[in-house]
Amino acid sequence: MDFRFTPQEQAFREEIRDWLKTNLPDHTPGDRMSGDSENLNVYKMFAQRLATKGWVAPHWPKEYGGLGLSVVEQLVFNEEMAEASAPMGYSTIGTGWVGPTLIVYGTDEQKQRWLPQITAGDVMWCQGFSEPNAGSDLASLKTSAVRDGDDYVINGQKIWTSGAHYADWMILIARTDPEAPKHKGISYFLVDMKTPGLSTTPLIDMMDNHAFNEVFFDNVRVPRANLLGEENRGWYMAATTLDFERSSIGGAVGAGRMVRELTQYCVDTPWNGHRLIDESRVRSRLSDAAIEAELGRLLSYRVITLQSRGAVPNYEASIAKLFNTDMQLRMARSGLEIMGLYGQLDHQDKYAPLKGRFERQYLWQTGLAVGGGTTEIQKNIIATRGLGLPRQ
Amino acid sequence: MDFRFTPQEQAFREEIRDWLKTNLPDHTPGDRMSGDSENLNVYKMFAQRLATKGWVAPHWPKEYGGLGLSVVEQLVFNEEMAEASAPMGYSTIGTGWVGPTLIVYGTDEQKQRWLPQITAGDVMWCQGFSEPNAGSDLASLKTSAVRDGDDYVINGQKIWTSGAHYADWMILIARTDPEAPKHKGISYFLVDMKTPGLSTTPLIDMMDNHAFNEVFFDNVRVPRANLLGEENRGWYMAATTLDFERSSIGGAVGAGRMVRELTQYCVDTPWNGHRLIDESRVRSRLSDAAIEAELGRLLSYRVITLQSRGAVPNYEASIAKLFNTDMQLRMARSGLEIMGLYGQLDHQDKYAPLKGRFERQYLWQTGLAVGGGTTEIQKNIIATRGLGLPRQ
Amino acid sequence: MDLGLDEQQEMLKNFARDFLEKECPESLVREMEEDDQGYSPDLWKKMAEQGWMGLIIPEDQGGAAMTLCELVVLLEEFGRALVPGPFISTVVLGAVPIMEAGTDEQKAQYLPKIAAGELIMTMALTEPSAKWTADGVTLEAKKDGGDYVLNGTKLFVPDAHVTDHMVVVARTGGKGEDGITLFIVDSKSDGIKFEQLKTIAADKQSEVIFENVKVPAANVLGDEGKGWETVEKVSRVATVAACAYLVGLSQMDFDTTLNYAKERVQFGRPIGSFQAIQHKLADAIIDVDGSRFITYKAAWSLTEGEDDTDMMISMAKAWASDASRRVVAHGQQIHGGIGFTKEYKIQLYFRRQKWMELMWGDADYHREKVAQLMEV
Amino acid sequence: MDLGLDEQQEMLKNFARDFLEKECPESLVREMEEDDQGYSPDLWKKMAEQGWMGLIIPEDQGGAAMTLCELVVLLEEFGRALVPGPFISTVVLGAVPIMEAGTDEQKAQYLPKIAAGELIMTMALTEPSAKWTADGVTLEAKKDGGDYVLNGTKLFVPDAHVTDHMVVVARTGGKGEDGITLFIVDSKSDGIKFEQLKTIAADKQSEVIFENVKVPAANVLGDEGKGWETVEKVSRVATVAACAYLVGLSQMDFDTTLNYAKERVQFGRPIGSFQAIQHKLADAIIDVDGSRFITYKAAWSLTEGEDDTDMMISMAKAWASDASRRVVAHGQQIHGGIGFTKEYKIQLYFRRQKWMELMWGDADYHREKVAQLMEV
Repeated sequence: MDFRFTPQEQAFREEIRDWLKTNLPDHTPGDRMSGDSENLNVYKMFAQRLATKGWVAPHWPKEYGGLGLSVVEQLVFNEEMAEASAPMGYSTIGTGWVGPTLIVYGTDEQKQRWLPQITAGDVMWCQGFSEPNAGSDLASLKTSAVRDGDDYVINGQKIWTSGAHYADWMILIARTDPEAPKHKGISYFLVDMKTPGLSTTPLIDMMDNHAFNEVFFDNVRVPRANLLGEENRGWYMAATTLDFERSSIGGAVGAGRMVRELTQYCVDTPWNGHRLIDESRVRSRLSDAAIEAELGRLLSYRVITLQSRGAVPNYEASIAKLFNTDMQLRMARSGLEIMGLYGQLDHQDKYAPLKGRFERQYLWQTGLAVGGGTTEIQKNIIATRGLGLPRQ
Repeated sequence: MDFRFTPQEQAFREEIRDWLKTNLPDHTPGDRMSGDSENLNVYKMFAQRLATKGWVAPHWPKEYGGLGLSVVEQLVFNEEMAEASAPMGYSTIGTGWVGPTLIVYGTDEQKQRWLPQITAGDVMWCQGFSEPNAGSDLASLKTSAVRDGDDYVINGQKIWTSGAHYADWMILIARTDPEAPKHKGISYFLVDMKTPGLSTTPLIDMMDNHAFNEVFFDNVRVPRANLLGEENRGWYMAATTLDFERSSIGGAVGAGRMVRELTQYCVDTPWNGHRLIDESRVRSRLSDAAIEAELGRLLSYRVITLQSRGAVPNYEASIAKLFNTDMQLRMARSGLEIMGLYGQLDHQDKYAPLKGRFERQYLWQTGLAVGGGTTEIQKNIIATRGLGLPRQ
Repeated sequence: MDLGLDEQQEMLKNFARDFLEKECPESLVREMEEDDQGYSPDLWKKMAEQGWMGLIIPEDQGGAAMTLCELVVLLEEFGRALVPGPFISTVVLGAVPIMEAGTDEQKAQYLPKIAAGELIMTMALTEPSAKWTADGVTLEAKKDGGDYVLNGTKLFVPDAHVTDHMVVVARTGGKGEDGITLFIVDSKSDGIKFEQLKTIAADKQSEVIFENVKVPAANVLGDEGKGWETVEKVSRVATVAACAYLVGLSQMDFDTTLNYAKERVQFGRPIGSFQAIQHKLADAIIDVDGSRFITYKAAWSLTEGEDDTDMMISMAKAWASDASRRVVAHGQQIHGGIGFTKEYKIQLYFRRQKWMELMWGDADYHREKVAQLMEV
Repeated sequence: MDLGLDEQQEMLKNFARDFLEKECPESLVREMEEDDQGYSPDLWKKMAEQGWMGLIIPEDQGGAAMTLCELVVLLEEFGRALVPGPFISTVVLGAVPIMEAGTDEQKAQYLPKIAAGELIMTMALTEPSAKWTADGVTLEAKKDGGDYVLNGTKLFVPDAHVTDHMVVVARTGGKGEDGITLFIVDSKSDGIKFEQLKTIAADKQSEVIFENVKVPAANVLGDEGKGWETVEKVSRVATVAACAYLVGLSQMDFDTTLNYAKERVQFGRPIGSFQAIQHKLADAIIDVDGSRFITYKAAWSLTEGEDDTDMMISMAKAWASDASRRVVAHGQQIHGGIGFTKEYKIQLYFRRQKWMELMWGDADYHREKVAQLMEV
């Protein structure tokens, strides 16, 4: 029971803060993770600045371009980036998914080929996992990869591919053995987005953003050298423990910041002869939001504690993820309720409170983050894997 | 869209109110349905007073001792009894379950034998359905009834039998064909509680009440004349649409009364230099409670509407029941929250607000009414039977 | 006692559903989101031909003299079809104050044209303070000879930019409910500036700035200084109208989601066979049904002049505001990714809900009103 | 940064769990519900032998000089075992004010005896106004020669009837936080009347009536008129203690329910295989875990004197109060009928939760405190 960071960790925190003072881009996009294309250059520029410090993937081992940070140092790093709302959209899939998986399953050649590009902030990756009929039931995917000489020939379709319209590379899972049980016939590929036959179609979301895409594969040839690990073992690689804590901690820290902003708004806004914050309905919502943000942070810290102690987090990570996701939705909803008529204003409206961040969050969270069965799936994992309850 | 009662219905309402002014027992027990034994004489006396008006089961056809009331008249009757908190515990199983089932499935002889006793307020019935391993999964019951000459011989155990310790008769479902699929080997009996071999053991609940019992059958001989309908068709008779609206409407009306009492308490109780009701946290809880009580009433009225129009309520009845049950629990919880430290006081404590009715309701509702899977089962019914969603 | 529709209402409902399915398809809803005017004059004309604009206007003014109960039935269908345009603004916010407080001349001047679909109106009530109560009205109206001069800003005024006239709620003196006067203002008057707001629902609300706007004294609606009573009457009808729209919207969101749950297969079975999804849908149908019947009760009480009218209206809006938000949130959640795409229709309901949740007071506002009425 | 227990805490936890499983079985908990005293002197003695009464008392006063963090670990086990009796009353409400405000003589007089398990104490704070704030204190203490005379009524005083002494929070003048004085009062003094309250939890709270109770001036604890500061210090520790008890209680209710869900078969399968039950349990474990870590944070902040101490304490109590109620409600619901019977243990947790939910402020109270602190 010790919530204090060591002097070294504190010093690292200060170093990051100082560095961010001069290196954070002037124009910080609102959605730090969404990777919308208009801010692509900002994302890339910042990623390359991070690279000069070894901070693109500082938790990776030094030999792969990281700094080999401890999990707590990584936490400190992630917290400060989230606190500053630093744009991390350029590298999340590369550093969170591609790298860790390559480090475990890649050949030396593959590691040499792809890892340095990531830590240099030079390439953008996207993730070709979901398909129209394989969402929460991902293993039922149908995109096929058929061996043909030294290549695999890919045919099929992916969906919800974030950033596919500007990514350089994709991690792709596709079916190499249609006869095998569904989890056992899947392989894992690294695909150059410029390969002939690969095309993308935008999926415009209800916020009029173009963040997602459909990606079509029409006889796309991927060299065998781009197969990761063994053929038909792709499912297990895809399910590898990933850089989960980043998003969860980011959520809690971001939520904490949103509570502070909302509180300030309620202090500053006159209402009925007093201040908005003097309304009891506002006070209890702010208070709940602050408590939940703190809880979200602590549930993430618990995961870090386990990792620090060398244990492998099990359902604890699902709890943190679930709580933080739900919490952000509740917070957005509370924020809009507090704002009353102003809460409905789009972020582009001049009167939108707090630049419409709560409105954006409301659409984003209700629309997507809890969608796709995330909440259900996380609860299933907690119940069956964590609590040992029997599957149906 | 007409929420007005006809002049005749209004007149009937007035008649009931007037009658209750002089005929309601002085000592009205708090739990009007629970049938706790200490108030048994009050229940019985009141049932017999009702009998003089034909009001024990006024919705039954005249030929069976009722008044043949329309569903709306029955609603009016139930509302007034609930509003007055009249003790109806003596006759609920007889009028709500036994009678309607006998009327549909009974022989003339059976009807003659049992129905008049019920409408006279002379006998108390209990219901032997649940078993230790057959709760929400009632059809898996194991109590056996084996034909032996002109009798059936019953062996086994029932549980949660409300009022078994003073009831005169029991409706019992037992397995007559152990080889048949589980719904198809069950028969329906009417059992004299004084039959040799039948014994009851109290189940004391957490409120220190003795309302429930275990009932044991050790070679209990039930004459064949006491079999209702055909052998092995008992499941379908047990599942007959029953006098559902009574409990649901009672709940809504009772909830409305509780809101009024709670509001009065909040008006009368000084708090922090003003009144308890001036607290915003109190106001929003009271308001929600009042809204939910009204909703509960309307969802019950919708069922009545369907019945009046000659339609058979389907999931609409489950909705009313589910909503009213949940609503009563939320209301009890809100009440305790409003009362603060006083909310924890037992109804026997001299300082208990509103005679501890909210405290009792809190224990009762959390403990039982939503227990036994009621909520889950109702939601399953709504989803599958009502909304046509596929079973798992 | 009967909570269902009567024969006439049933016919109106069926007719309106068929009509709107044909005349107001999803494509029109989407087009109008992008359209600056936000409504289709063609559809407007056709609706007028059905007599809908005059539904609650007296027969001698060219209307059908039906009650709010019928309007609720119709608006439920509007919510279902997400009909865009200034219908509620015109028929409720424009016509009702004239019916309630207008002189015979004013009635004759405006109501038949409204009924005929020839006038578009709204009421300009709320200001930057975003309050629904009388003390929120600060727009100043000063007498100047035979005219009044209006100065101030109205905000969140629905459909203002396409109106011919606005009923402007202004302050001629006093405090609170006292000293409020209504004016029928020509929307093209000098000194009026409109700026459309950008909202979640892509509905058409505006900021309306009044700078020395001259209004003839003949355009005062009702007694000077006594306008708030009329606003309250309008507010009652408008609140029920908002509830009815939410009922239809919720029902359609629910129906769409239910179908999706039956059709979408994951893990080899329809997702609607999972208990977690089933229970969400069970919760949602309770929310929808509850919203409907409390709205009917409110409409009926107001029509009949029952004592519990204000209570029922506030109960209805408090419940429907929260319940519809739960319904559309479940809708999004069950749809998953597809629900987030612009192309698929469910998001239209999700976004549109926020608008009506707020109009004429959100759940907090009406909960407090319920509490006030309970004390009495 | 490490949210787990250190080695010493782990040992304390394991030892306490083993000890309490043996020495405080369910049968004792039930017996004490019916018992007028409400605690077992035998168990009391054994606990004292473990040094638990002196856990946070300084070594020179016969204690173990551990911190609140260790007390939290121990109280979590108390909550798990539902240990009946005046432990928190004595160790927190009795000892802490003396540690904080006592003279050397007072410390020497009471603390070693408390540590040795020879004294039972409590604090008499709340009155019929049921308020936790200073303005709720109206019990009057008037100087009379070398004594003070106390008149007034305290309500909801935990364990009062079995105490040797009570720390009585009285008003010697002033208003609000000013003019409050603490007295160490012999519980057998003339003029004190106890009446036990009947509560959901069957814990032992009392009404304590003071009628001209004489207390020597030497028994004033801390400075006259400045007692509230000490009450606040006690309140911080007591609030964290209540949270810790709720954490253990919630965890045990959850564990019991989880086992039941695995074992109870309906429809041919364990009920824990139904998604609706699974998701309830998933929600519940989040509530339990969340309560634990925010309680640890509060205990640690208070121990370390961090700036965020008051915020963390109120966050912990607001969360744990609500979360534990959700946990035990799920527990009852999943158990169904069996959970309602007196014989089965789960109801003990359900009823006991209500007590600690309320002690030292319920969720509403602490939410408001959080809001106050957020404004700063």
